Amino acid sequence: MREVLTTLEDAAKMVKDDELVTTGGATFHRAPMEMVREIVRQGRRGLNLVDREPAIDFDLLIGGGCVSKIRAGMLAFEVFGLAPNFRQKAEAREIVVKEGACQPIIAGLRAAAMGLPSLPVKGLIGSDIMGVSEVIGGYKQVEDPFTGEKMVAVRAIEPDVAIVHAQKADKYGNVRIEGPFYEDVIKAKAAKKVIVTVEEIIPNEEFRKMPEATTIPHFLVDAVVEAPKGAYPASCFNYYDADYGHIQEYMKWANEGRFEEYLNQYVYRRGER
Amino acid sequence: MREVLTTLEDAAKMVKDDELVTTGGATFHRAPMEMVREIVRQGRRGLNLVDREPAIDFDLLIGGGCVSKIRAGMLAFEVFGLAPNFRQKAEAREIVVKEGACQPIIAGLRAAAMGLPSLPVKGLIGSDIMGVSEVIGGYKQVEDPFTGEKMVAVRAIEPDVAIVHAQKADKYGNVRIEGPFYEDVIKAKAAKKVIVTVEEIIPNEEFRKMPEATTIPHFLVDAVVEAPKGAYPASCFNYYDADYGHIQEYMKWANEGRFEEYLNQYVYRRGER
Amino acid sequence: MNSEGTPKVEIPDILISAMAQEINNYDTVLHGVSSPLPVLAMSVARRTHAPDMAYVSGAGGVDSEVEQIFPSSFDPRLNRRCVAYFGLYEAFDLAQRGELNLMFLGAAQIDRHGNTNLSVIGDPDHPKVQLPGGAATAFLMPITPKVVIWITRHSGRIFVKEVDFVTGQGYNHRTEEQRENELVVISNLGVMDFKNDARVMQLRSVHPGVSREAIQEKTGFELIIPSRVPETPEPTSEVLEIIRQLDPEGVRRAEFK
Amino acid sequence: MNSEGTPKVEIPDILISAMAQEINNYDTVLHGVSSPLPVLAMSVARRTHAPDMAYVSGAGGVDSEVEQIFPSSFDPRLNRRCVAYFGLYEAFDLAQRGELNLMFLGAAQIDRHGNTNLSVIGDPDHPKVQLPGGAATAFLMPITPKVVIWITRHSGRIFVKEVDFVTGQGYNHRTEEQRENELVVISNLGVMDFKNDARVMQLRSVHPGVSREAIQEKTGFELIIPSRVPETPEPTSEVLEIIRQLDPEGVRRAEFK
Repeated sequence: MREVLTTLEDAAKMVKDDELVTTGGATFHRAPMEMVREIVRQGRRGLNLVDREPAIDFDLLIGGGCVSKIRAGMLAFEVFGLAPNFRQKAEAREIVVKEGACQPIIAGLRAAAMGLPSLPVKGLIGSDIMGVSEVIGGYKQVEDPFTGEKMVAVRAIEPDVAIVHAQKADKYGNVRIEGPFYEDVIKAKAAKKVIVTVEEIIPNEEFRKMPEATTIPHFLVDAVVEAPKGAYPASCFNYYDADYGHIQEYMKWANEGRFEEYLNQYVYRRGER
Repeated sequence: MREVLTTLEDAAKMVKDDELVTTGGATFHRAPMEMVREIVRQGRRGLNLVDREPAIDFDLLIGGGCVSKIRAGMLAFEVFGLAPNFRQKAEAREIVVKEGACQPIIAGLRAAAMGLPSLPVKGLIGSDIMGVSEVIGGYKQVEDPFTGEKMVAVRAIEPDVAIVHAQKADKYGNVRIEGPFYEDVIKAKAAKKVIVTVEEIIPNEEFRKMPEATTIPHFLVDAVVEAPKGAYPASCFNYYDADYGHIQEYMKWANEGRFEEYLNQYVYRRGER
Repeated sequence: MNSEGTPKVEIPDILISAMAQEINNYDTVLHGVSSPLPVLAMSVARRTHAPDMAYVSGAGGVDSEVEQIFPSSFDPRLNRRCVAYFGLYEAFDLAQRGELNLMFLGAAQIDRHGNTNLSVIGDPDHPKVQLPGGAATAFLMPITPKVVIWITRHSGRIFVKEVDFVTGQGYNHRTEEQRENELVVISNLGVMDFKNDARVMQLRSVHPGVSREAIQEKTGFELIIPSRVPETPEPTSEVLEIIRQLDPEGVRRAEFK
Repeated sequence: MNSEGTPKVEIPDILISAMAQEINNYDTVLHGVSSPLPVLAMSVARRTHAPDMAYVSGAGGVDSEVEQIFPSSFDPRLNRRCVAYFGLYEAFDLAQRGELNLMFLGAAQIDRHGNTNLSVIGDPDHPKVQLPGGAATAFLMPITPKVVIWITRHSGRIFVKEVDFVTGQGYNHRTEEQRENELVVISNLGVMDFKNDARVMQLRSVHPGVSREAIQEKTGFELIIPSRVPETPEPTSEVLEIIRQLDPEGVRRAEFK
C-alpha cells in the first residue's frame, strides 16, 4: 500500500482544465462540496461534468465558471425547483447540456468500471433523448447477438477524475462509505484518477478489524484528503444532515443575480485560512 | 415482506428434474452441502449444473446420480486432485461437460442479474474453449458498436434455481453473508428461484439494526431454511472451517469405487431423522 | 363526516391516497428523486392495504420505516430502520429483469398518448426553458409493468396536444409488448388511464367536487370520457393521519404552489 | 553456506522464490484456486522486496496478512486481517481495464508458443483424461500484462510439441497487441520466457544443479538456449523462513508428488 494522503489544495490540482469529472453522492447527500469549493477557488475552466442526479455540487461548479459541458440524468434542487446556475447558463447557452437519463449514465460508468467499451441497456427507444446531439458519451441502437432483442448500447463513460466524499479512510486510500453508496464505488472503478475527501482519517488497523465495511480498496484511490464537514451543505450520513436552509439561501442569491456574493462569502473567503 | 421460512425437505422440492441449478460459495467454502444431500436423498435426476469453481457440492450431486450436464470454469478438489465422480462420469460419458472459463460464467450470471440477454467480455479469443460444442449457454464473437473492438458476447445464464448457504437470515429472506460473497449475490439476482440455507435464523430486528450488513434483500429470496452445519464438510466463515480430512476420505471412497458406502453413511442415513 | 379530530382533506391528500391505491400487496415499488408524494403514497400503502410490498427507496433503503419526509427524497433519514441497502443501479437491473412492478414518475408536459416531457420547453438545442431532465423516465416508462405519473397542476399548459420533447414514451412510441404495460395519470383534478384499444388518455375518476367538464376544459386535447365516471374515493382518516404524521412540515404542498 | 538454523533448500522453495521475484513493488497481483505456490510467492514478495504491492486473493481478501496456507487457496482463513474484500468478478473487471498487473496460472500441458492446456487430454468430445478446467486461463492469459505459469513436473509429457487443447492462448493465438504481454514459465528445473522476436520459449535460467542439456531432454520441443544461461538465484534464508512459517504442514509439496 502506498500513502496517498494529501492536502485539499494539492488534490484539487489533480483536476485539470477541460477534464471529464464525476462527483459522488446524489443530490444533497455526500456531495464533495469542499473539493468543489477548492476547484472553484483554483479557477479551473472548461470541465465536462457527468452524473446521474447531481445538484448543488454541479450547480456551484457551473456558477463558479468552471464548466463547459454537462451530462446528467437530472439536475435539479429537488422540491425547491430548478438548479439556478444550471438553468441560467443553459438557457444563455454558456454551457452545453446533453440531456441524459439515469440508466445510460449508470451503464456508461459501469461499462468503464468493467473495462468494457460499451454496455447495452433496455428502455430508451422511442424517447427523443436518443436523438439529442452528442456531447459526452453516446447511444447506439443494437440487436442482441443471441436473441435479436433491440437494445441501446451505451458507450463507456471513463471520467478523468471521480471526486467522492466519504465518512472514513486511511492514509493509503482504503475508504469506508456509511449508509447508501449510490454509484460511488462504480465511479471509483470507472475513473482514471480518484480523489476521496473524508470526514475522518482513521488508522489502517480499523480497516483490518472490519474489512467487510471497506467500500473502496486502496489500489483504486489516488488521493485522500481529510475534510471534516466536507459535504456541507449536503448531508453526510452518521455525521450531519443536509442544511436545507442554506441550500434555499444559495438558490435565492443565485436567482436574484447575487451569486458573486455567495461565492465571496462561502467559497473565496473560506479559502483564506 | 412475505414469510418464506420452510423445511429442508420442502425447499429441496422446489428443485425440479432437469432444471438448471447453480450453487453458492467456491470450492470448499460455503457450499450448500445440506441441501445438496437432501436433493440426492430425494432422487432428483437430469440436473444441469453451472458454476465458476464448484467442488464437492457438484461432485456429490454427480455421484448421487442427479446430474446430466455440467458447465464450470474448473471442477477440482484443489491440491487434492481431480474431482472423483466428475472425472469418472465425464470420462465414461455419463454426463456431458461444457468446458467453461470463470469469466464467461460470471458474465453470463451477471447478464441475467442485470436483465440483459448477453454481456461482452474480453480475452477468450484464440482459446479452443470458444469452439467447444454448446451445452449450456454460449459464446459469440462480436465487435463493439463504438470502438469495433473484438469481444466475446456471453449469453445470459439464468439458473432455474440458485442454492446459497449463508450465515444468517430472517424468516422473510433477508440474508447476511459474512466474509467473502463470491458470486452469491449475483446468483441470487440471476436465478428464477432462490433457496437459502443458513446457520441461524435471526430476528428481523437484527437486520434493521445493521442494514449495511444485509447482502441479499428479502424480495430476491423464495425459501429460507435453518440448516446448522449446512455447509459441512465445506467451511462456513465465522462458524467452522473446512474438514479437509473428511474431504480426503470422500475422495478415497469415490476413487476406490466405494461411493455407495459414502452415500449410505453420510447422505441417506443422515436423512433418517 | 368531518368528525372531531379528523383533519380536513386537502388536494395533496387525495393524490397521495389515489397513488397509494395503485400499489398492490407484494408489489416491488421504487420511488425516485424529488418525490415527496410517492414516498408518502408508498408509506401509506405499506401501513394500510399493502403491508407485504417491497418498498425500494431511491434513497437506498429497503422497507425503511419512514418517520418523516424531507425536502430531498434521497435524504438518508428516509432509510430509517431499513432491512437492507439496495442501490438504484440494482433497482434498475431489477427493472430490466421485469421484477420492478411499479414506479412513480413526474411530468412537465403530457399528451393523449401518454408521452411525457421532463427535458425542455422549446427547441432542445435552443431551449426556452431548460427543465431538470428526465432522470429514470426514458428508461423505466416503456419497460415497467405499471407506471404512475403524478401531476400537481392540471392545465392546458401541461396536458398538451403534443409534447415539445418525448422524454417518456407514450403508447405511440412503444413496441407491441410495451403497449401491454399500464400507465396511470393522477392529477390534482382526477385519475386518468389508457385502458382502451387506442391506448389514449381516458378519464377514470374525478376528484371530489371536480366536474368532468372542468377537467376537459383544463386539458389541451380531447379526453375519452366514459358515460359513468366515479368520484375518486376520499382518503380515510387513517390515511390522513399517516400523511400528517409523516409530513408535519407540509413538504407535500411544495409542488402545488 | 548451509549455516546452522538455515533450513535446507527444496525444489518448491526455488519455484516460490523465483515466482516471488516476478512481482514488482506496486504491482496489483491476483492468485486463483489450487494455488499454494502463488499464495506463498505473493506472501514472500510482500514481506521482502514488494511491500507496497496490492495483494488480491482469490479467497476474496485484499492485502491479507497470511499466517498459514491451507489445502484450499480459497480458505477464508487466508483473508486474515485483510483491509477489504474484493470479489473475483471485481478483480476480473480490473483485468479488463488493464489494471491487474500479474496473474499466476497453472498448466497440464504447454508448448513452445506458450499455449497451455488445462482442459482435456485426447479429443474434447471423447476425453481420454478429463482435466479440471481452465478456470481463469482463457480469459486472463492474453489480456494480462504479465502471466507467470508454474509447472511442478517438468517433462516431455507436459512440455509438448502441440497441446491437445488450447485452453490458454500462446503467442501464436494472440493479437498483435496481446503479443506485447509478458509470459514467464517457472518449472521445477528452470525459468523460461519468450523474449525473442519469434515469441517462442527460451531458457532464462536453470535451477541450481540442473544442466541446460537436462532441461532440453525433458522438453518435448526445441528450447531456445542462449549462450549464457545463469543459475536461478537460491532463495535467501529470509525467504526460506517465511515459507516454512506459512506452510508448516508442507501443502506446497503436494503438487510435486
